[in-house]
Amino acid sequence: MALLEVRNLNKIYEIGIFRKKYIHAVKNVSFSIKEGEIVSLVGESGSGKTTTAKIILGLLKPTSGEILFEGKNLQEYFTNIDTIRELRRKVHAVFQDPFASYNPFYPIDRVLHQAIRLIGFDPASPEAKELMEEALRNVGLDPKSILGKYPHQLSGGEKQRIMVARCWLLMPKLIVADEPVSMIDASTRGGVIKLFEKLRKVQNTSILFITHDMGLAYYISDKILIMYLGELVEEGTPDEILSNPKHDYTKRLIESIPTLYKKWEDLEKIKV
Amino acid sequence: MGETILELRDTKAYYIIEKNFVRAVDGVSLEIKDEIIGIVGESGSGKSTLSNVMLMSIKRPLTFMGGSVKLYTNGNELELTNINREELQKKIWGRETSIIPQSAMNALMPTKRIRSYILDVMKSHFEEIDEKEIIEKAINRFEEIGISGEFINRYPFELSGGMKQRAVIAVATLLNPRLLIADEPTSALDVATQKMVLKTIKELKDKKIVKSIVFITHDIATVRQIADKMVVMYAGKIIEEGTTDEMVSEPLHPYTKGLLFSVVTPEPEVKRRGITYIPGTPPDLINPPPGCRFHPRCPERMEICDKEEPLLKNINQRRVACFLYEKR
Amino acid sequence: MYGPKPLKNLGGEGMKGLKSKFLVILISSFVLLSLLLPVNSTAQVAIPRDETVYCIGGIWGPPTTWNPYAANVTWGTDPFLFMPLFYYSNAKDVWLPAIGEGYKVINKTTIQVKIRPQAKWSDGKPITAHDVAYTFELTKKIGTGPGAGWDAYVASVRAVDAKTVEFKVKTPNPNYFSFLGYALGTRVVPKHVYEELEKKGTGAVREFANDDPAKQVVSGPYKLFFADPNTVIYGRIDDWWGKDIFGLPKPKYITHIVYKDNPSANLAFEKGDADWASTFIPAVYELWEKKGLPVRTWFKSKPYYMPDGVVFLYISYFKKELADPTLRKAIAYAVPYVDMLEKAYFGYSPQAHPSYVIDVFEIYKQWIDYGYSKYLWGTKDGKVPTDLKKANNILDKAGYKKGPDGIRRTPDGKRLGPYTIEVPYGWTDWMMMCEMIAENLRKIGIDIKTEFPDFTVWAERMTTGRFDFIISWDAGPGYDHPWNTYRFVTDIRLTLPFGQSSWSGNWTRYDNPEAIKLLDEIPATLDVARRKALISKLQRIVQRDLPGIPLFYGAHWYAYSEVKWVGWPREENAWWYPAANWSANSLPVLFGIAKKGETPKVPAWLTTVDKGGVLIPTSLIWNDLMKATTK
Amino acid sequence: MFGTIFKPLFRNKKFIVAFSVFILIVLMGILGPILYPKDPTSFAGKMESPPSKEFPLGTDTYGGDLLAKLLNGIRTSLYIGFLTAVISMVIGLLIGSISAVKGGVVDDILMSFTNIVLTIPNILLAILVATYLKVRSAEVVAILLGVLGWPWFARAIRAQLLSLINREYVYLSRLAGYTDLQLAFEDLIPGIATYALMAFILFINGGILGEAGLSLIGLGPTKGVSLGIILQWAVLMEAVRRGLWWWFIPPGLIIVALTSSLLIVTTTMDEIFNPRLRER
Amino acid sequence: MRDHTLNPFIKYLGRRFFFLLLTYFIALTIVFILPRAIPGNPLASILSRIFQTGQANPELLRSVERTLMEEFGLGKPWFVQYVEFITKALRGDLGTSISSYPKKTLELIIPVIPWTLILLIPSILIAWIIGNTLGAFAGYRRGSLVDRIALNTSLIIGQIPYYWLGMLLIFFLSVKLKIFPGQGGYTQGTIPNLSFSFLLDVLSHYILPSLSIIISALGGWAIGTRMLVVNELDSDYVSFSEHLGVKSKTIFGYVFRNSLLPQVTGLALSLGGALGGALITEIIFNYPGTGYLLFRALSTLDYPLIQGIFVILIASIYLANFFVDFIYAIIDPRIRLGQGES
Repeated sequence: MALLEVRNLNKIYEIGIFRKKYIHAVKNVSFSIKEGEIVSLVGESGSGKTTTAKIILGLLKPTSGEILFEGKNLQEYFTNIDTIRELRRKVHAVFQDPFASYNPFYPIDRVLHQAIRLIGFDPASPEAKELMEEALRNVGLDPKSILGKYPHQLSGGEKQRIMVARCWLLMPKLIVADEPVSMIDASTRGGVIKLFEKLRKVQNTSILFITHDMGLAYYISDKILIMYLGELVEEGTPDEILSNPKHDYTKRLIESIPTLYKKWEDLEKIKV
Repeated sequence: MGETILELRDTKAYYIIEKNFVRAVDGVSLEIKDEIIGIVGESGSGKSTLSNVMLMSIKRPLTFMGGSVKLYTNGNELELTNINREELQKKIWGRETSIIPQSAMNALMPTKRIRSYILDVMKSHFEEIDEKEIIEKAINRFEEIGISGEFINRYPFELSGGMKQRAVIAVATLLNPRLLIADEPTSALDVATQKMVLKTIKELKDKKIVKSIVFITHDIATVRQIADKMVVMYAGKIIEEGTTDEMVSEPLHPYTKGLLFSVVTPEPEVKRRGITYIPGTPPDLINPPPGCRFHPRCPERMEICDKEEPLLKNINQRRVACFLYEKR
Repeated sequence: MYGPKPLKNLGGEGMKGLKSKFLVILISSFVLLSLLLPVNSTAQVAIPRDETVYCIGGIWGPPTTWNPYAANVTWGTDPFLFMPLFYYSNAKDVWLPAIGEGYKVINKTTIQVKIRPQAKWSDGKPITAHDVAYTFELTKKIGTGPGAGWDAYVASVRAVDAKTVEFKVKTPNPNYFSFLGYALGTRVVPKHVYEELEKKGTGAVREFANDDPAKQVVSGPYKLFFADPNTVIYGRIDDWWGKDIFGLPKPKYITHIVYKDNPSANLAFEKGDADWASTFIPAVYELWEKKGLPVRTWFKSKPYYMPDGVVFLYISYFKKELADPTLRKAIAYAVPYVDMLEKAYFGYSPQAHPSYVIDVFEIYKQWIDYGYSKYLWGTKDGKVPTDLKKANNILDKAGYKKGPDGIRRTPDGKRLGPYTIEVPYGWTDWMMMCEMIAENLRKIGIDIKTEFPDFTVWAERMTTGRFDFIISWDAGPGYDHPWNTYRFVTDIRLTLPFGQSSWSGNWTRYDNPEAIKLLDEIPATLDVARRKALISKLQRIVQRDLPGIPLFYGAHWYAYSEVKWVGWPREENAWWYPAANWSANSLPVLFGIAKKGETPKVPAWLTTVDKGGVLIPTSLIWNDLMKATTK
Repeated sequence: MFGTIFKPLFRNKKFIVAFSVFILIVLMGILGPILYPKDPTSFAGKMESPPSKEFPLGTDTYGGDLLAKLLNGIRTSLYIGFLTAVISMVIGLLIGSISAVKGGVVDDILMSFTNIVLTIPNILLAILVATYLKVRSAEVVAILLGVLGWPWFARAIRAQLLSLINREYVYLSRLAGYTDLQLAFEDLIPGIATYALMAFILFINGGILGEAGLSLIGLGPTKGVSLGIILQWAVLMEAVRRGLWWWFIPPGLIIVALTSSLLIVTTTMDEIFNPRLRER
Repeated sequence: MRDHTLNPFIKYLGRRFFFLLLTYFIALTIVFILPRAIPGNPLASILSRIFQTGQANPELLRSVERTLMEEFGLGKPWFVQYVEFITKALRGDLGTSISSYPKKTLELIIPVIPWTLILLIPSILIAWIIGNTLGAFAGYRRGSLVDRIALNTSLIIGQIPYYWLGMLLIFFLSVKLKIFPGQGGYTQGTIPNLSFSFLLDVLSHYILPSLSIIISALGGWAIGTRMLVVNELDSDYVSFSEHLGVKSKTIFGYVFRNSLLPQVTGLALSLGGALGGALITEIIFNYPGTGYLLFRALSTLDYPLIQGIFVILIASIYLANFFVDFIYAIIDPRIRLGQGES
């Protein structure tokens, strides 16, 4: 059984009372994620991938379609306080902007405290402290130099690591990672990616990895979904997609990405 | 490799913010020849500031702290640091040097038709102009670059992103400048358009519209596709310089290595190679670490590293600033 | 395609285009706007200052109409344009024959008036008895207009012949006061003009603006010369029909600028830009005492102004406990009359006499029963003294005990208050008086606050009777004074039950059949001695029950400046009164003044008949009526 | 946290000067009538006398002590300004946040309503409504001004909230199982607090100036003394053209000092907070 | 995606027009509801006027009261009154004035409107132009001494209420220095005419009230434009143009032009406030415009006249608003071509 199953998901935004405008952001999207699987959802901005993520996280209501998590319908089952808490423990997220992920008014401890409370501990208790420190060490951070600081005192990479530490505390079944590394420096990016891999390895967490970067998707995923103008246009393993793209859009995408080890000129020469 | 177009010698430019010096460009020497040169660095490495230094476009809080910037124009040698901003604007910028700005999307005056903007640019440089001739030339340039000459009659907001970017390129190169600086010109575009624009930039050189291009980016893969030569910056300094091919196949500086191996592209080589990262965070440019600025993050750190500053030394055709190679 | 083809380039190129465009817009809007200004390209630019009397205080808004049948005529219409048969002067209690030449008493119920043979409308048509009769009939039909309400007292108005009009008093219970007022004092309108209008319906009569100087048909020596929202100018008719009888009034123009408010009008007066003032001027005496300006009021010293009606402290009968005459008497003792007139009113009036009779006019003093007032209030002039101790004593004796809060309770245990004393917001002199009265009332154990609502709220409370204490006026002095004042304050028939708005008088809803009987008897009595006795009876009632406590006399705002015009009537040379420029009977003033530098001469006709003039004392008319047969 | 946020304010010279001026005037309003306990409504002195020992700011036409009037007037004007601000604030916050949170048709309707109120010139509307309010206490005037002043604030709050609601940290709090109430108190309100504080100050200004404007045309409070009412009487009594400067200059100066000091306080706050809160 | 069916320019204007029309209708409805929602006797003022001036006897008062009640007759069902009110208003009949009975309110309002317009429009435009130019120069030299002085004085000047500034101007320039006349629209007692001397007279009376509006509106515009210019200077097209060697003067022109665009809409938005201020200025200066009339209407509680003025003023503000929208749409190509509106 798939951990998460998305069936015929649609999202239409309506704007205005007098002059209604409709934006069909997500069109008939269906896919599934197995336990322990890393699935990438690839598309350019405006392709509907973030909307899909928000719907899965329960931050947005779909116009139609259903989402099954552990076989339970998201819209129907997770409706009361207890089940919502359950869902929050089991499905969590890391977002793109490490700066916007922290409320500037609070020390960064807050995001960890929130997780601690969610798993039923008092953030002030020694056990909680222990857990937090362990989680921070797990993401390669020194608890002493991190705790009590305000967001603007840390770098983007550190902030994203703390976000992963938060997931570490929660041990969710599924992490929706929406462009988690696109806003951090290239030299530190690898570290965060490795943390996701570690999370999957240690906790068998499934990850829905949302990105515009084909290279990243190719590197990290078990399965890649290509999204274009709200629709899922192609699905396959990274190697399948890279070597044998079927949809025009995928082809164009792969052709256009700058590569490190081959030069376009050379590639074009080979084709000719 | 051809004539020298621009020469920087030990240039320093700091941002002065609340009495603190942010050493964004700290002793950079560089020769730009008849080539496409890619400057690579992470955010905060000083690469964009360097582009301003190349043009001597210094505006508070950025302050030029020393060094020399020489521009060679058909036999003349101009020391840009001795020319005031007004003169630069009048005689150098747009004529000898030009730029494609970071966010080219909003680079064109939004409430003017491109045609009228072009005329303004021309009027700024020449006392008398023949409007018809200029428009004709401009239309030609547009078409050379691969967009319809009719777009000249439009407002910028009437063009799509890729078109707008190319219109900017066309306007920037109207006077066939010798040096073109492109500062992350593709970062806001989708991948397909990115490729198109990159090709356009490369063609500028191929069609001899400009002599040399400085391409500034954080993305090594892009540089790889376009540049002949690559310069890597870290914390306000150049730490390595060489031809693109060599740099990619055999990086010398530990930072270059780290950067290169943290790049993921959809290539089987990447999967084989794996992904690495550089621990720690880029240094604070107000109080940079002593010695080699990379030493706190360097996996091959030696004793000397936090005491002395490694100089940029020539090694074969390349230059690198690292004690690893000094000892050799 | 990325979009529609661009429109023609409307954008303008850079700064230069923008700048010049704004300049063009600016200039053209200026020019355009100046063309809109309401200018008169034909009229004379400025009227000669020397020939003009400038007035203030008569009009505070844009002029409206010059039609006596409109409910709201523009200032000047009554005094300068339309004449009555007789003008009345209440200083001397005399009648000045205007259109009328004389009267003839036919019997006790009938009087005939002869119209001057010379009298003509300004269009040359003679003024006839038919005009007079028609005026009255039209008023009755329209409901408003000259002599509105006449039919309650006048039985008939009939043209005996072209120049003789006959009035009959309504019987039984003839009201000679009202009858004479209507018959002699009503303004006459030209029948030939109004007949035309009436054919189009009563609406046409009411809406007639009569604002075209060329078409105005008037009987007076002036007609409209120019009017716009800020100015009204009347010009003299140099071939006026009365010039051989009365001469011509001296000013060629009478101008009134519409000022924003009192102070700005007063400022013009102070600067010598206005000559004839009918405004409230704070500390008017400083103008000549301190600033040395050639300015005066009627009196050189206190009270400076002639009186113009009694101002009362009214206490409503709406709250039962306030009906107690003893309580009212204590309140009357507590009012700080002298102090408040001095501080709030600049001493412009003496304390009002408790008999309700205005004692500033010699002629009215005969009606005061001094003996009773002196006995009642224990003062030399019979006026109420301010005596808090006495007020407290009265209340103590009557069983009004003070509660722990210092507030008295009625003998039945009802707390006195909280009450309010109110006048409209912005009537500063009265507001100040309220504060002072309230302060004293609190000292005698009444819980009272001041409240200064908007005029309409105040008026609503006043006319519905639902108030505690207010300061307000009475009907004003006519030749029927003091009867009209008694009637206004005590006649329950003038008003409606509590809660229903009635403007006609008796705000407090004082109800006393005894008073009503006297009110009906007095105007029917021609015998002066008997009338005095009846009035004395009524005085005892009002001083006992105190339906209103007389505070002071409202001033007849009249001040003049001798910068351009001299010879104005005043106390020492009281050749005509009323003298305020808005008074309907002030026209004669303009015949007696003179340009600065000329010697003013009071017209000879401004003396009583026995001295060779034309003025007829009211007593003469009463005598004639007394002597007449009943038939 | 708030301490660290507000500290830099007190290092800014402009802020210190403006803030001191404001506090000084507030103290005048609060303590003035106590330290100078003369009745502002009494008619104590000689009419229209210039400043003297007995009457430091002279007297008006009725011999009223203008200093007593001024001190009490400051108090009333501040009170009206403050009350106006509270009312505008509450309405603006309610409409803005309901609009932002509910979205959809509710948002459309509320925003259309807001735009309509915004488009009807509120000075004229205030004049019209005040005309019909017969007895106008200070509170009534404040309510009137407050009820007309909120639209721009509602729009701004809506915009701010919309951007806040879509911040990642708000999502993360929601993902941590926060209820709407918790979310509002911990994440949203602090986010708009400084903005709201600045708006509050501007509303106080609006209230003070609005009261003065209404009073000048005779539509101010019908009881008590305010700065506007002092000016109104100065105009009514032609104090200006008669050169009685002590009557109309002090209240005007106070209004200008009060409103400009408050404005400078907000602009310096804006200068200091904006970069700190917007850019990390 | 853009809609190709209608010219976006016309669509934009149509939408603005519809919105303003709707708002105007609401304003009319408020005018209708207010006097009916808050009870009071509107005839009180006219009756008291007769009462105070004439030798009013009770009979006269009673008959006048009866007649007036009929004339202003209420008592019909409210929706009938409403329909009557709206249809009358659309026909230009805004009722009969009470204090100037029996004049129609419109007859009173129309002659004063040109005075207000001639005071208001040039003053607002001059303030707008000077303020924006000052602000632009200050913004262009941001951080300089000139900028700081200009900014701080603008801040404070912007806080001076029109009316108080007016009082100061009268006191210093008219009463003390006697340079300009301190009240009225022209010398009192002269009859308006088209002669040169009269126009000169009007102009000399015009200067002080106009100046008080200009000075106090100036600061706000200067601050706003300065901010916009500072923002605009940071935009990409400025640095691009600089690096293409475009003349500083030309760049300043761009910045100014683009900063002015939002200020044009700002002009429309400020009209209401400016009008309110001008009304009070007129009262201070006894200037014979709408504000002066309104003041009279207020002091005599002439409700129909107050309402009439309100209706006319709102209509003119909306017309002006629409006009500014029109101009804005013409000069900003983004609106004209149907993009960039929000």
